[in-house]
Amino acid sequence: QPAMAAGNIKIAAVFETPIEEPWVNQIHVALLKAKKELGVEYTWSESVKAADFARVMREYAEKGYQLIMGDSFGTEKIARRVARDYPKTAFVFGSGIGPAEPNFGVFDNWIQEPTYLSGMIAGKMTKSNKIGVVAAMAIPEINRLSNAFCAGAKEVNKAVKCQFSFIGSFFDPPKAKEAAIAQIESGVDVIYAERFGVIEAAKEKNILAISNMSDQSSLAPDTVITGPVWDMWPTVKYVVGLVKAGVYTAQDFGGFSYMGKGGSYLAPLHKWDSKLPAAVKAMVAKRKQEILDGTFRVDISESAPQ
Amino acid sequence: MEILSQILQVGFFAALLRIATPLIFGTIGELYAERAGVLNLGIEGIMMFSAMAGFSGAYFTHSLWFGVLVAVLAGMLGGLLMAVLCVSLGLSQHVSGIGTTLLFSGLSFFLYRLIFGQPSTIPVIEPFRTVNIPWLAKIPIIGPVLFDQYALVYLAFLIVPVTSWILYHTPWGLNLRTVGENPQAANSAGVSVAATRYQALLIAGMFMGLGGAFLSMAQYNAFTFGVISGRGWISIALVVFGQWSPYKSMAGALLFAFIDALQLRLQASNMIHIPYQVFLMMPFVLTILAMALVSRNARAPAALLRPFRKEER
Amino acid sequence: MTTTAPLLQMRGICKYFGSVRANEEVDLTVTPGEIIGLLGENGAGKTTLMNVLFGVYTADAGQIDIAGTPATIRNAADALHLGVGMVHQHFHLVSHHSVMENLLVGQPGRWGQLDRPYIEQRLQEIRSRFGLEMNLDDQVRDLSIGQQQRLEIIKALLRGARLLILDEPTASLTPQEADGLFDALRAMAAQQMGVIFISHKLHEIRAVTTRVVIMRYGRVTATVVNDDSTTNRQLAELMCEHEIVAPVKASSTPGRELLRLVGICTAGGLRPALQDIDLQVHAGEILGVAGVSGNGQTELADVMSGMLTPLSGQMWLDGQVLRKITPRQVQRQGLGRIPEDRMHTGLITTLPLSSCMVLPRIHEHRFSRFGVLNRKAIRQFTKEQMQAFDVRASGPDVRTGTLSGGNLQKVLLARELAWDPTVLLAAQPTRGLDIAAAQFVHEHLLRLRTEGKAVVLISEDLEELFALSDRIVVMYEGVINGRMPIAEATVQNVGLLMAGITEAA
Amino acid sequence: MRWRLEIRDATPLWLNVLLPLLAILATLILCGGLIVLAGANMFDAYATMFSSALSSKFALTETLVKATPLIFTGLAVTIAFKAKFWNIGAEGQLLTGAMAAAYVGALEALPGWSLIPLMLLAGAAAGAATAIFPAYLKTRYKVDDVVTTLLLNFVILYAMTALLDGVWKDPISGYPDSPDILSAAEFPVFLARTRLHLGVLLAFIGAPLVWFVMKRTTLGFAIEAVGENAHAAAFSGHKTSVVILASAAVSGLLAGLAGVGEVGGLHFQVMATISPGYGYTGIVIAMLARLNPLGVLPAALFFAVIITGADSMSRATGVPVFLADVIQGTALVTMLIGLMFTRYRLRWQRVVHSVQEM
Ligand SMILES: Nc1ncnc2c1ncn2[C@@H]1O[C@H](COP(=O)(O)OP(=O)(O)OP(=O)(O)O)[C@@H](O)[C@H]1O
Ligand SMILES: Nc1ncnc2c1ncn2[C@@H]1O[C@H](COP(=O)(O)OP(=O)(O)OP(=O)(O)O)[C@@H](O)[C@H]1O
Ligand SMILES: [Mg+2]
Ligand SMILES: [Mg+2]
Repeated sequence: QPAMAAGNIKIAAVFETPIEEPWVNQIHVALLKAKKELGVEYTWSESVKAADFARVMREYAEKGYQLIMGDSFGTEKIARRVARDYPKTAFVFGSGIGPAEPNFGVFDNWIQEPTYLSGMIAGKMTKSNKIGVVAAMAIPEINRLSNAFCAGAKEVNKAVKCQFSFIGSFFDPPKAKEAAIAQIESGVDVIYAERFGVIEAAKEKNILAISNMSDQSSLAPDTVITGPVWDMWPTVKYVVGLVKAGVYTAQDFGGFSYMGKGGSYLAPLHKWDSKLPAAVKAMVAKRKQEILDGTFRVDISESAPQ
Repeated sequence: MEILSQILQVGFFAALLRIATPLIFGTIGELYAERAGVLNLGIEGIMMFSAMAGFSGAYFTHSLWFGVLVAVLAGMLGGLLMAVLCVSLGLSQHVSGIGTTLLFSGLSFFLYRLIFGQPSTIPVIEPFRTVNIPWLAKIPIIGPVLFDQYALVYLAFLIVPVTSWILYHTPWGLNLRTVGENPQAANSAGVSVAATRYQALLIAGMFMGLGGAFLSMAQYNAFTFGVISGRGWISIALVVFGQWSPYKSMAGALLFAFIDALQLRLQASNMIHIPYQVFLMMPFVLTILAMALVSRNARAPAALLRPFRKEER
Repeated sequence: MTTTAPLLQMRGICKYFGSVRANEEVDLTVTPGEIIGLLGENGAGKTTLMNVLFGVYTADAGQIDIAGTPATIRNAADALHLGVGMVHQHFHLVSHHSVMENLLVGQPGRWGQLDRPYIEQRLQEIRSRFGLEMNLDDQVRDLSIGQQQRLEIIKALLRGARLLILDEPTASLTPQEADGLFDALRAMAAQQMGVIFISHKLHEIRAVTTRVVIMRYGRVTATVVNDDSTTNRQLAELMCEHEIVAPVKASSTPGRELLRLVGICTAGGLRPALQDIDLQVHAGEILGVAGVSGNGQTELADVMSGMLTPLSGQMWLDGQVLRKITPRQVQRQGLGRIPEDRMHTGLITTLPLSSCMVLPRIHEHRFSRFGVLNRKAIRQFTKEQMQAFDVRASGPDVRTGTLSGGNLQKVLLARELAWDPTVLLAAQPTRGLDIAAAQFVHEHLLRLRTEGKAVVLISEDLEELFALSDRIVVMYEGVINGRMPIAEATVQNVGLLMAGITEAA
Repeated sequence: MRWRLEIRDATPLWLNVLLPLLAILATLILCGGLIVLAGANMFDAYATMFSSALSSKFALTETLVKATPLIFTGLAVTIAFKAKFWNIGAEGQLLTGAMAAAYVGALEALPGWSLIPLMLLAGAAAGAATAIFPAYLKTRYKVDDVVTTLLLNFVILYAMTALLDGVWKDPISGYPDSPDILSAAEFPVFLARTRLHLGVLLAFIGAPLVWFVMKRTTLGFAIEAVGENAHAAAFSGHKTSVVILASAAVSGLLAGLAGVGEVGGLHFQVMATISPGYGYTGIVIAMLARLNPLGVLPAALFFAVIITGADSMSRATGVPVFLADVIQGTALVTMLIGLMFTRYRLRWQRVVHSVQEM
């Protein structure tokens, strides 16, 4: 069991992508907040290639960082192996598999709830009954969101048809934009912008968009209605507390990303507060409450959307 | 049948032209370099660097065309480095190119971080709007395809005939081709091989810069890490595919764009359930196949890859 | 001193390549109407001097005056501007461009466009002044060597050259083509132009020049007025350190047949096609193959050495028919080969000498076992061959390309003769070699003949063919259109056959 | 033309040592400017860089581990380039090698002791096959090899992600990674608590071995002859297409081994991001080594130091990590220029003027 941290703890984050990557950015933002509000030391490495991932993690561990966090798209097992070698250090990584004793805790972007809610909005707002998702690639984290979005839409609008496109990389906005345009031209009129580039297409083609991960309304206030936001703050706050108290154990912190814990929510409507039909707003508010109350559960499907 | 209905859409052709545009810029740029005898493998890095520089220029001045100018200058800077390395110093073109790509892509990200820090929302600009050519754009079907595009798209399709004219009808173009075929011959005809190659690489850099600018300022409105995503490498392939001819290279770019635009639509239409990676690799596979078919008659500029040192034999 | 200002005055020219002193304090004067012959052994510095004059090289010291005024020549453009034109030892033409394009390179355009009418008009002038003609739309790669030569000269004249440099222009011309060239040169001289003419062929120097400048080891060692008072022998002695003795051809009677070609045909296309070639060569015999360059001799040599697969026909070596005609096969059957292009076909100039020496035989037990090289044996062998053939190079590890042309040819001879071939195919074996080196090659060919081997000698130098061959065949447009024993051969009848005129006609 | 490059008759030994050092110094100064621009202290930064790559057992072994795939791809490119087979595809060959190794390494049906040798074999064979294809297109159909090898990298990458995304997906994590190889297939490690694995050893044995093949065998002889002048080699009876195919095979084999090493020694699985461009860096390494297999070792080590060191340095000083790429690029450029002066010298050329004492 990791030892009690003396006073100020040191946190390091290792990210496989540049910090701009939407998921990574949410983790980063929360850690920055921890630095400011909890007074922890925080450093990070961005763009750490899979080939270097273990080395960088080890370096931090060797240097005595008490908590090492990070994403792990393809570095899941690498991270686990490193953690095994440094049992006194707390590791908390995004992961689809469970935690590993003694020190490897996991979290995940369980934001399918707000995604479902935004799907409901999309289902109501579409006129063509065709909605689309442009995503990076078909991995569980993304499938989960794509499926929840589509399920939300279908619940409120049986006639809705969903289209999915993958661009094959996490960063290629011009391609994402083209993929979105291709969908729009085939009739899609509300689109879920899993990646950068999609909102711009929606804006240009005058259709509606649902943002992802953070509040992106500022990119196109008239286009972006709302979208799921992932807030890592509850997770980070809790984990830091554990480490500080010296009571850290390997756990699944995924729950802290649920709406109930404030780990995810629907982005503010901004301009759309006045534009969204009251009926839709009411419907979403009702469903949101049911989720918070635990009377409604959003199904989780991680298979590739069809 | 359904595929046909996907293709026969105004939007499809418009997308085709848009996707082809950065490839045409890259390809024509590369063409100048290769016709002068220099393989510019620095293209990927140069396009990246100019995408970044152009975006930054536009971001701070709020002038898109100023941004384009910056991108062009940045591209020419890359061309200059290539020229110093493999023309003045006569170093291996493969390595000079890979070095240039390494250096310039590293520099793009590095400077981007220095300029913009690590913002939590990426900085964006108001990108180019399509230019609607009055009257012509109203023509059904071809109007919206051909006459409602970004200014840079028009430019891309303009430089193809212009390049062809320059190469085959102007003294400078002839000198350039001669330098690429037989530098000795050019030299003894009073043409400076080094100067011509410098000019070619600078022009190449200029077009690569336009390609980068198009990606970060028209097709997208920000500089992000995957903004080039191998489009430079593809341009190199397209030059060979097009047998070093401007029109054929453009045709190659259009074919590539055709496949890409088509795969995006096929994916979206959920018509066929094959892994999407198959669509993604289609352009590459077809390019290799097509090259296997045409290559027997293709002939690279004879002096390609050969440094020219005046007093050496 | 002449009263008119000399066209060219070079004074104290020095040019060094690292430690090689290619030109040392060279003076050279050309007055209008003069044709200067520049004579010297391989590596004497002739080409270097001309390259300095033409701006290809920058001299380390010295001064150049053109038409009486000091000139700064930094590059070819400067030289062209000053009225100096040069036809290089190796042509500087773009083979995949048209004649027109080759003429237009480096020319200013009109209205930003290529100026074709100007070229046409200038070509007209050149035709009427010097009798040189050219079809503008031909592709250079389709031209014969003679035509390419002409194109190079026209290129220089087109720029208004008043001083024309020709570096070994006749190395691969037929006598008729050479005569045509000389007429043009005389026409130029008559119009007060100056010509510098470099050649290793004394009879040409004698035929066309007014004055002969002799270079040795980078210096001008003598200047001789070319009139009846000088003899070839004198010139040769001025040029070389050792005496030149023409080899004697002993009498020999042909023995059994060693090489036989039957019905060889090749595909056409860019190269001339061979049609139905039949040949026999016997032990103790040298068969000469004559022909204007580009009439299939190169293809014949390529077929025999296995580089060009014939469409049909058979080849016998020493009584055995070859199943497949490949380089490996013909070597194995005892054919030695001196290729036409020693720099690009025979040797690999960037490799060490020792590698070139064993290139075809590396798999032999002597040089490698189980795929591992025996480097000691290779070097030892190379040293022995260098000694035997008097190859002048610092050692077996020297980069092959740094050897002079003559020495390169010796390396090839050494390599091919080391295996005691029964037949030697020698294509243009003395092209570009100076008298001494050519003599050396001739001696070896004749030695093979006396040893009872067979030699196929392909050459464009009729003098050489007449001196060495026992029989001559003439090639024209891919067919053998004449055969005769050497006793019946004359420059006249062979020349006619080379031009495609058969006796029957 | 005032300054001109003149070929040297011979290169003094001290130049061969001094010039690379000067090149490194120039790189550090040039990039130092960028470090200062990023608001860090240049000297601190460099101190961190070298100490974090060289100063501890951990750092040193990590640098060696990092050098390993670079040595393999560097050697791969060396052999191919010697034959003038412009193999830009070491990246793809590495990937197929890695895939083959990961596949074989996870086969439960095989006896444990046979796993590692079979992985090496399979990876080498896969790499070789991947390289032979474009070489065949080149020799048979004259298809430009730069382009085919380059494009094949993309094709292989997409094919690999398709596999990882589909049939080969790790059933446990659900990520597009392959399942782990069996523990019997994991490469032995030579030093406890480090990652100094079998592949590192193989790489360091590989370099002299390749040197031997290139310099002391008929295959190396033929490869060099064909590369320098294919026409002349053919004239002397060498089968040029066979030689090119052979060099491609050996080249691909080595690149494949790079992939095997990464799978067997480091990641124990394949993921789409397994290579951060080792195949491309291999080109740089090979050229820095001037296509000398022994030179590949110092070149790869130098790059490994820069990659690991610059990476740590940027983390320690807050300089953007992308500086590592910039340093690599700059180092390549300065090193090339430096090495050029081992063969050439710069000479001041007087333009011909009057000779006074005429
Ligand atoms: N570019 C060069 N680099 C190094 N050495 C050179 C170069 N050019 C010429 N040399 C050397 O200068 C000397 C003179 O060479 P040059 O070519 O002028 O002789 P040449 O008289 O033209 O001989 P040939 O009759 O064979 O044409 C030779 O020793 C040659 O090796
Ligand atoms: N690139 C070079 N670098 C250094 N020295 C050279 C080079 N080329 C030639 N040499 C030197 O030049 C000498 C003669 O070579 P060169 O090719 O000039 O002979 P050549 O007689 O002119 O032959 P050719 O008949 O081909 O004109 C060699 O012994 C060598 O020392
Ligand atoms: Mg010479
Ligand atoms: Mg000469």
